[in-house]
Amino acid sequence: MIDKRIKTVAEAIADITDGSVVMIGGFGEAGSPSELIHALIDHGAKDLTVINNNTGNGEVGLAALIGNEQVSKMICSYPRSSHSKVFPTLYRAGKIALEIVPQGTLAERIRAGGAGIPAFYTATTVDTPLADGKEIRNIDGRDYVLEYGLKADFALIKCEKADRLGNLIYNKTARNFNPIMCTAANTTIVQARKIVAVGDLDPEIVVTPNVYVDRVVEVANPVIESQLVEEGVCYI
Amino acid sequence: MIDKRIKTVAEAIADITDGSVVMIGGFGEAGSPSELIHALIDHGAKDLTVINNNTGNGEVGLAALIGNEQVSKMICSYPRSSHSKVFPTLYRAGKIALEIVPQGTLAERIRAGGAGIPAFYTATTVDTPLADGKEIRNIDGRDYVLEYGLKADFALIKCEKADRLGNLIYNKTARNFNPIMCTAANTTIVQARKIVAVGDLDPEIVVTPNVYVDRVVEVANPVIESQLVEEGVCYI
Amino acid sequence: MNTENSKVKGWTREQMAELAAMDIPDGSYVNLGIGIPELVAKFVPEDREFIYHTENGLLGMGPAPEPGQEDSELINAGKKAVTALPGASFFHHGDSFTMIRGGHIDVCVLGAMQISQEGDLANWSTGAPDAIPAVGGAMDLVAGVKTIFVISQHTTKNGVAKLVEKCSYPLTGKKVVTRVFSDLAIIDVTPEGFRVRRLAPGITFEEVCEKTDAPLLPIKAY
Amino acid sequence: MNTENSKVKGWTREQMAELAAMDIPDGSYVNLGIGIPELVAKFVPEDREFIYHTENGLLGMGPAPEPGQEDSELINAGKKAVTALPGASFFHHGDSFTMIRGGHIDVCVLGAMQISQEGDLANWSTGAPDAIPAVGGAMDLVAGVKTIFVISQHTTKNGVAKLVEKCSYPLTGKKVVTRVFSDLAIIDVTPEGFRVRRLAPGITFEEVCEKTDAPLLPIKAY
Repeated sequence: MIDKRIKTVAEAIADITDGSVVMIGGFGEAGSPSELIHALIDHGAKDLTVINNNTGNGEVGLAALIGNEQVSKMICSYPRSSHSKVFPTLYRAGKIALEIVPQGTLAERIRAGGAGIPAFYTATTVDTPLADGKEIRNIDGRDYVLEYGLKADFALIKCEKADRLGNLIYNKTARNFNPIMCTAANTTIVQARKIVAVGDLDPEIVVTPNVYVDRVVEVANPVIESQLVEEGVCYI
Repeated sequence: MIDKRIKTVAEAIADITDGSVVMIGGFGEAGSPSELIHALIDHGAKDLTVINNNTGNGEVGLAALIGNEQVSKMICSYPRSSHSKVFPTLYRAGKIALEIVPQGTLAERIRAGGAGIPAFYTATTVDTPLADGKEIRNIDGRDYVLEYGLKADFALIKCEKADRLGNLIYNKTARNFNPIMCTAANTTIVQARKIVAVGDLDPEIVVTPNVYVDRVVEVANPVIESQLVEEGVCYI
Repeated sequence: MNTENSKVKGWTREQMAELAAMDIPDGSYVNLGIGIPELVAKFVPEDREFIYHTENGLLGMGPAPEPGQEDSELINAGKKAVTALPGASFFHHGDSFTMIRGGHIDVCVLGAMQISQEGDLANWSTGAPDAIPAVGGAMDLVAGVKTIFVISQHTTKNGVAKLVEKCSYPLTGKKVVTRVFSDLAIIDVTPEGFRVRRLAPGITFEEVCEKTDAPLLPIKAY
Repeated sequence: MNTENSKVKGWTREQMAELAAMDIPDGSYVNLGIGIPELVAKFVPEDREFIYHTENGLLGMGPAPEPGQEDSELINAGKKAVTALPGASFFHHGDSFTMIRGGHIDVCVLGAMQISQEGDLANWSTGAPDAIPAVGGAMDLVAGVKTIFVISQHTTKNGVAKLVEKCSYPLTGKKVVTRVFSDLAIIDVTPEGFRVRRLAPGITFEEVCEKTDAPLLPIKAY
């Protein structure tokens, strides 16, 4: 019987090694797999390349992972942290590298990585400094820049409901980068608010088909990052 | 008030002109917008380029449109018709052109056309005759072929439920090419089995968001192509 | 809107937003940038319906919820709590930027640091050596959306012109802006350069010229 | 399966399918080509679970429905009526080929016109001038799926070898096939060329060599 359920977040992320490339779902706090990230802080893997739209909030979740100096490179579209000096401080000290990618190009590069598309052309960044050094091609009279697909060793994902096969559905705008990141990682690790029986998810409404998912762990009452930040919680 | 509802299939397709590029949803008979196609036969626009995975069945639907000599070029992956000599006869007589595209590349070219991606690389067709004359690029040690996005003037789509704004959901494997074709046409024309009130479709399960849809017409009891073929029905 | 009161000079943020809203056609799909552009949603003319897109995966975005009704998993691109209207849909980031990059969004209203007379926009970085670059979705929006409006104070807090011959800051996109709604005037980007379309109450053409670092064409007589 | 009856010679279509099924690891995501490959689904070993993908947008495909229960909107890539098992999901063609092209499907079992000793596959066209080309999803599958098995009669109806040094028909993909299940033998594609892995009952190595148009290595002794 195929059963992708794992008992604890610690077990779920145990094989992430130093130097891994890790995609982390979420847009701001929405859809951020905070418990998996905190488990990764406890675990301590270093020299990670992290792909996320932002750099976290306060001193919890992704911001705490960065603050704990486990991340050597961020690939993101908007690294300014809200209520946090974690990333700016490390960046200005030269302790973390940054690859800035426009949000839509970041999404498409992840989608391409998952879809077996090694590279594609887009008009985004043409005539801007972010296209410097990149191949430009004129197609039908318009200039486009060549961008490459992104893949990862691991993806850390948050969803609303999962089943033991790994089918997932999400909640509102907490969907964001999660479904595409599921497709682009060698090992996709999911925290679900609820694990339901196989057959409970209507095949018409599954957002992430189970082929993309390797591990599912139930986190029934995930923290809400903004509340932790307000309370001044610091995970590290 | 935004209201994309149209009363009849004839009105819905009335502005398709000679020479138009038309994407037609469906994989075999599943998801094929037969009533819109039959309206297009009644309407008579000629010299069409049609994009569909196949070339229709029997002498109804797409096969009838081809049989009526309204199509000058087919772009498809598998043009062999079931129970029909319509396409082969015209093709061998030199009366219809054929661009053969692997099914996955066809899907991705349509998706790219809708997503503002003018071109992308894929390993599909490398080292085969279908890559002849195409640009090959080696990326990270593997050869890939350059393929271009596909767009259309019109898309003819079949769905299960729609609302007046143009949100769509589909039925089982009748989904197939329909959602991506909705994104890739200047004018997307949809036949829905049922038009429901705005708000009746859960935002979490909408497959085609309304931004992609221009016109919706209710066809409550669509024909089942295979039954027509069995009954020997000929639309032209 | 009464902008003709003789005592006032210029437009408020709300008035700039309302003027932009009045120039958006009925039935448009609209994406609003962070800041003043967000106010546009408050001023939809009564006989029109717009559908709002936010790039983090929601079409059919509604206004902010009542206090206490916020949902941390229902936010906009500015990461503020929003609502979903009847007829809304949720989707992932790949699909969201299919809408933007694919040319399916009709109008985007953005803020600006500089706008050139050719319509170049700079709104993501001053290019200062210690600045941490942060671009978000702005470059995708200007590359993909059909019509780009800018709402912005006419000058910086220090009185430096934002409408310029050539942007000195790094570009967000080239030849993308079609109309600017400032506190002093509505200005079109035309093949001949900036042209005033309408002056704010109490503002003269000469005043606008003075605060603009590029040639300015007067209101066209029709 | 009893294949050791001394009176029988070779394997039936069902036996070829069963042998292929036995070589698919537990938990695999599997895509089955049209024809004999479809039979594989009937022979999943009792202690294993496979999840079937069909490229027209269904993961978790089940067996054909009872007669009278067919749904013209629930079909497989061969356009035959199928069912959806608990845990299934429907998706569009773009997403379906993300699974295939992106390397997410573990095993694909296909038919063949020719297989070369280097693993090249030809299964879509004879290249005859009057043939109407029709490729379907075969090229995407061989380019994207991790392991490609072939099930095929060892020769054509006219006795012409299908296992060859070099394919004369247009290729579907180069160096893609790893194992062939024919009615005469199971044959691996190795860096040294074709190697017999197992002979069908009543079949000798010499017989298989005779019906193969490429050098054949004998079963490896371990």
